[in-house]
Formats: sequence, C-alpha cells, structure tokens
Amino acid sequence: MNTCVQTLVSPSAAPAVASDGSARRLPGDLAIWFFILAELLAFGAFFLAYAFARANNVELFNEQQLALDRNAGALNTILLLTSSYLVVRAVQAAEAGQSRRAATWIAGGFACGAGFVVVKLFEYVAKFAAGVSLSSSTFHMFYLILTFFHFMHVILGLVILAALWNGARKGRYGPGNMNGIETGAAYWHMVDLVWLILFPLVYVMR
Amino acid sequence: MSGTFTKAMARNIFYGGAVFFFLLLVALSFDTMSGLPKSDNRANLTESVLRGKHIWETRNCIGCHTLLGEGAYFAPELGNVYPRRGAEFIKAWIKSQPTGTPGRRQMPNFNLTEQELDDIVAFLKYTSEINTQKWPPNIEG
Amino acid sequence: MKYSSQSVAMPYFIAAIGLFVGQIIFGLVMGLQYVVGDFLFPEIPFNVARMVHTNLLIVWLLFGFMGATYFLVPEEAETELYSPKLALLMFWIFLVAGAATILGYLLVPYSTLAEMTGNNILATMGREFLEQPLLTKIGIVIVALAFLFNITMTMLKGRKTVISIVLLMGLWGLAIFFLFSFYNPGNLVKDKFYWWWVVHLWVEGVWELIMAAILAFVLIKVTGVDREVIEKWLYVIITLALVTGLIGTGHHYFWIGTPEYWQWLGSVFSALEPIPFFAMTVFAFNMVNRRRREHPNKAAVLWALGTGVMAFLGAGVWGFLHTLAPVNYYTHGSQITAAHGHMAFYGAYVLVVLTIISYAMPLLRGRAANDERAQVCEMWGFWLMTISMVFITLFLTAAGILQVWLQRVSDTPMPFMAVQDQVSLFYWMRLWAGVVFAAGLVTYLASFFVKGESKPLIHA
Amino acid sequence: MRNHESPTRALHHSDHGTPLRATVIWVVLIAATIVTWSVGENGGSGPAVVGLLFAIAFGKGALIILDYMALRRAPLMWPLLALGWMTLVCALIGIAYWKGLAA
Repeated sequence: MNTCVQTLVSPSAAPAVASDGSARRLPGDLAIWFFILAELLAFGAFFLAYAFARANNVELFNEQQLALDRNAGALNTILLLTSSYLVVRAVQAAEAGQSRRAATWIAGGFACGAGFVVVKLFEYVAKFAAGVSLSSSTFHMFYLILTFFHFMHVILGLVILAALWNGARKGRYGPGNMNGIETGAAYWHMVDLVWLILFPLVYVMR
Repeated sequence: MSGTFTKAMARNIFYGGAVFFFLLLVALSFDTMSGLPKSDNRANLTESVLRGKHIWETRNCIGCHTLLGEGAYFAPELGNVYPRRGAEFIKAWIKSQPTGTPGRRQMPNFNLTEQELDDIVAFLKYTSEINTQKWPPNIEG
Repeated sequence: MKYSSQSVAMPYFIAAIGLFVGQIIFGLVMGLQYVVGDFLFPEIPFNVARMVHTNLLIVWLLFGFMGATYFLVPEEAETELYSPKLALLMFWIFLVAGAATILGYLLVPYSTLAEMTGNNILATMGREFLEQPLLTKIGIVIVALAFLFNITMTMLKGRKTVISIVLLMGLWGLAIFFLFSFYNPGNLVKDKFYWWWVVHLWVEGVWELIMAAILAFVLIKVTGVDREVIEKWLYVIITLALVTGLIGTGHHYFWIGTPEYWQWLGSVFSALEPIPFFAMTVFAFNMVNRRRREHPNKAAVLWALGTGVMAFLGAGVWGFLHTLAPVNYYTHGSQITAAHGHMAFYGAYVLVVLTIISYAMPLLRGRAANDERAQVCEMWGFWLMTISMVFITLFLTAAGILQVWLQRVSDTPMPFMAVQDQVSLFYWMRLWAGVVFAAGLVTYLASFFVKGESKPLIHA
Repeated sequence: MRNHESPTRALHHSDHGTPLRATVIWVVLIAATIVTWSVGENGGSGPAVVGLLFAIAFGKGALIILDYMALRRAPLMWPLLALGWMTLVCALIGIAYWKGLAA
C-alpha cells in the first residue's frame, strides 16, 4: 500500500534503480496501468467463477467443452501472440527513432488482431446456429461471457492499434515521445495475457 | 519512479472505458430483453393484471412492502403472497384493515371494490409466477 | 467568492439544509413507527412518511448539487454565470414544486393525488423513489434543462476545466437517465429492469462523477495542491467508478425475473465497486497530507475527509457485504439493504454536499472561514451525525442478520411480522441513534449562528 | 499531449529489449501454444496434464508480463502485482480443479 500511496503522491519521486544501474521506469502512462489492474481483477474473478462453477458441475462442463473448436482457439492464440510480438517490434522501432517503420509493424499487429476477430466470428456463428446462448447452459453462459467480454477487448484494442498506426505513420513516436505507443501496447498485451489463461481454462482443461 | 502520467491519457482512458462498458451494458440489456419472454410470465399479463398493477402503484404499496425484494422493509414481501396465503385470504385481509390493535403496525383501508380486489389478486398471482431464480428462499418471503 | 453571480448558490444551500431537516424529522417518525406501529396512524401512514423521507433526501441533494454547480462553475470557468436570473427563477420553481409535492403527499390520499395530476394519462407513480406526480416529474425535467442550459452556456464562454467538464457530464447524465422514470411498462420485469436505469445509474454511476468533481474542487481549494495532479486522479477515479459500476447494475438483476447470468456478471463487477471508493479515500487523504497551505476552514477539510471514509465504508464495504449473489439470495430486501442504503447515501452524497456547503457558505457570507468557535460547533455536528450514522448502520445490520437468520436461513422459517417482533430491540437502538443524529443536525445548524470574529477573505 | 521526457532516456534504448530477444520469445510462445493445443487434441486430462497446462500458461504469461509489457525494468511493485495476479489465478484454478476431482 505504501508504494501505491507513494505513487499517488508523486509519480516522479525517488527513482528506484534497476540491476544494470539505469533508472526503473514504468512504460506507458500510469493511468493505463490502473485500468489494466482493474481489468485483470475483473477477468480473474470471472476465471475463478468459471473454475469453481465447473467444480460443481464437472460432467456438464466436460461434455459441452468437447463441442468447442480447439483448432480455432489455438489459431487465435497464435494470432494474438504474433500480434503482440509485432507490436513489441513496433515499440522497439519507435524507440530507435523509426516511427514510420513502427507503423508497418503495427499494421501487421492489427492484421493479426483482425484475424482473431474473423476466426472468433466464424466460431460464434457456428455456436449460435447450434442453439448456444447465454441461457442455454451454465457452461455456455461462461463460454459466451468470458469469450465475448474478451472479444470486446480485442475490438477496443484494434481501435487503439489503428490510432497508434495513424500516429506512427505521421512520425509522432520516437525516443522522446514513447508515452502514446507504450500505453496502447501495454493494453494490447493485456488482451493477449488474459487469453493465455482463457484458452487452456475454457478450451482444454478437463 | 520516472513514469509518465498525463492528463490527456487519463482522459482518453476514461472516455474509452466509459463508452466500452456502457456499450457492454446495452448489449447485455438487449440480450436480456430478447430472453425475457421465457421468464417474465408475459403470457399471463391480462387486462386484469394491468389494472391490478395500476392499483398497486396508486396506493403506494411499495412504501411499506417489498415486491420481489424491492421496496420498503416495513411489511411482508408480496411477490409470493399469492402462494403463501391464497386469493380469498388476501382479499379478506385488505378489506379488514386497519386492525386497530394498539401499538401494532397498521395498514390503511383503501376502500377497494370487489373488482379492484380481484385485479390486485390477479396482479399478485402474475407476479408470483415470474421466474425469479428460486427467490425467495422459502414461502415466508 | 470571486464572481458575484456565485451568490445564487446561497438560496440553494439554504433550501437544501432546510429540506434535510424535514427529511430527518420524517426519519424519526418512521423510526418510531417501526417500534410503535400505530404512531401517527392514520394521519401519516408509514408509506407516506417513507415517501416524504426519501423524496426529501433526493430533492435536497439535487438542491445541493445545483448550488454546488452554481458556486463552482463560474469560478472554474472564470466568468460570471450566464444568467443568474434564470438560476433564481429555477430555484423558486423547484422549491415551490417540491414543497407542493410534499404537501400533496401529506394532505391528499395518494390515489387521489395520482388522479388529480394526470397519472391516468401516463402512469409513472407508485414506484419506489419515483413516487412524484407526473407534473412534478415534468417540472424536474424542465428545471434540469434550464439549469443545464445555464451551466453549459457559462462553460462555453469561459475556461473549461476537467472538474467542470466532469461535473457537467454527471449532471447531463443525471437528467438523461431520469427520463427512464417516464417508462413504466405493464410488464413488471421490464418495469423493474429500467427502473434501475434511473436509480442505479444515478447513485452508482453519474452521481459519482458529480461527487468526485465536487470533492476535487474543494480539495484544490483547501490544500493548494497542483490542479494538474488532482485532475489526473479525478479521471482515474471516475474511470474506475464507471468500469465497475455500469455492469455492476447487474447486482440488481438477480431475482427480478431476469436471466441467471446476471448473478455472475453482477457479482463480479460489483465486487470491484469498492475500488473507486477506496481510491477516493486514498486520494482525499493524500491531497490533504501534501497540502501546500493551511486553509483557515478546518471544518471543510474534515467534511472532505469524512466523505472519503464514509463513502468507502457505506457504499464500498457495506455494499460488498451483500452484493455476491449467493449472499444476496438470503439478504435481498432485508434490513441489511436498509443499513447499506443509509450509510452509503450519508457517506457519499450527504457528506459531499455538506462539504461544499461548509467550504462555500463562509465565502458566500463574505469571509474565508468561520470563527474558530463556529467551526468547533460545526465539527461537533459532523462527529455527532457521523458516529450516530455508524451506529444506525450497525444496529440495522444486526437487525438484518437476525432477520435473515430467522426468516430465510432457518429450517423452520418464521413469518415476517413474528421476526420483526424478535428484532425490535435493535429498532429501538436505531431510533435512539437517530435521535443523536438529529441532535448532531441541530448542532450543525447552530454553527451557522455562532457569532465571532471572522477570518479575512483571502484569495487563492 | 504533454511530451514527458526524462533526461536518462537518451542514454539507454533497452527498455523494450532487442528484436532478437523478442523473436526468440515469440518462438517459445508459439511452441508452448502448440503443446497446449496437442494436449487438448489428444483429450488429455487429469491433475498432471492440468498442472502442465497451467505451468505453460504461467510461463507464457510471465514472458508477456516481463518482456512484452516491459515490466522487467519497471518499479518492482508493477511486475510483482502482475505476476502475483497470474500466480493467484493459476493456483486457485488448480484448487478448483482439484475440488472438482474430489466431487
């Protein structure tokens, strides 16, 4: 708590020092990290709700989980990871002062994210056609709440990536101005991070 | 720590977050509305029930009672009073108010006609048949 | 006071405090009716007393918000109010309409009042907190629009600060979500569903913007902390409030005929709702600890800190206590709800309005702060009201736990009225705590009349 | 937007690691994903398999947190909060799974 209070008081007080002697620095804007923490808490609570609801209903969850498309889920994991990787390359390019090259990397990241959306939409269409809805079973409810909540985050992330792409194309980012791109990237990695738990939890664990 | 914290970014996150979660609420409300026919007992929403709801409202019943747990906590829950007491008891009870017992909580007499009494009973019956996820825990409400 | 038009806030504040007194009187009446059931029957039945109690609360808080806005926006915008005349006109319209409505509740049977005021044309009455006759509701909308017009025009011609923008967003949201009070479908489930779009999206949504903005304004003034710092935290806090509070609406959709998934959504998001309140407390204490000046108005600082702590306890802790669906299954609509309602409204909204009144009133009366003795008296009022509210909450919680145990959890559940007899001791204790609260309110009122030398006006 | 520049920034460009490091991590992440997927395809179940799944998930998450999110070089509170979240979530999922086995 003390650290947090310290943070509240002055984001620029008393720089701690990393092992290599340079100052420790939180990438991106402090505000996004509060947002990310709140989001992680919300996702975490849903993951645990799923896990404990499953514990009370193992057979139903195991049976209906079989109907999920694991190939689509794995493909989506790869798309998100790759997208995250491309965004890291974009941040690195910006840090090296190559804002326009960063734009290209971001475009790649955006394409992967859009791929995720397309795959997910195919998955949803198939599910809805099979009569899956929020009220059709406890498992389906969790499957839809968790994946749809995440899906909305991907869409918001794509909007942010589009804004970053636009900024990078105009040469806005560089070693002296990393705040915007680091902030957007941090959010995008968070979207990736929660999927890394969501995928094994909902699609694979039995 | 030498982090960055700009007002512009805090503002953007506020607008983004607020719009995002409001849209989510709208989407969920949309889904709820389309699923309601299965739980809200609309098949039994007769003219009599609608008149009963109007009586319920214009006598400010919610000022003492709860209905599906919402209202004031001065008098019993009425969402399940129909299965708890039955139509005749409810009508007789309303007609016999106030009891006038010294020191006890009193309910006004609303001088309802026989038709109005039937309507309020119809409304309470309809309410008791709404799917409330098994609430209240028992018949006492 | 920097702009002469800020003085229109004065009648709003006076009306707010006056109605507050009325609210507490009716609170005491109800407290007594809980234990002496036929008290004042049939002159003032419980449902009438409750309607007056809750409606007065809402109206005086609205007076407080509007007064706060009239005081705050000219100073933030660095310009005179667009139209002080309109503000005064709206004050009288709102006051007369409010008083007429309350008199209508007290003097005319509710069903007659409904007939007289056009409820048969558009039925909106008889729903908790939205009991106002159609005419009053329309009046509220007109007053709100004129008020928003006045404030928006003021802001457009002046400086636009984060505080005034957030405040204005909260006020616009307040007006917009109130429109759902005109929607009253025959389908009870839909009725209840959208009823919460007024009630919940007010108190756990847009009102939090208003509250945070007012608190931020007072903190800037009394601590002298850099505006930039305070405004950034204002954004973070209201972001957290909306992120958790919007889907948090789901905690009202557990047992009213809505789908089961709300139990999960509502539980998860409302479990996070204490976070913004906690942040607000930390924020208030931090800013005061980092203060760059010793403001002579110590009482205002106390109210501001009290707002942070009590809002966190009442809205955050007592809300969390019964917000998880498996718990709420047993506590829904019990005295535990009443306990939460009392402390949350007091902690968050009563205190924030009293905070701005405490800060602004001396300035409106031409001094930086009241005399030492007046402030001591005011602080006594704070402590008496706050501590007695803590006890009201604790007694109601105790009553609620016992009620839930006997009526809901037990294998041989007791009927409602039998349980009420069992818990009457707690109702008596709550009543006495309420009497102390009233004494605190009298002390608070007295502080306005304590004479003494006043601090000279300083400009920040 | 305020341009916040700290004087030490120009001296080091290592906040986000090197492209090579990022690429190696990407390869590891993809390989780990394929392992998780093949477990699912082979219908793997039981405590050992689930333990493996979440050990992999934790490792992947740690890489994302420390390297991609670049919290490795942030004030300690932040990587600890994020990793603490990962640990807590994975551990409680494990407990819930175990509870389901017993039921």
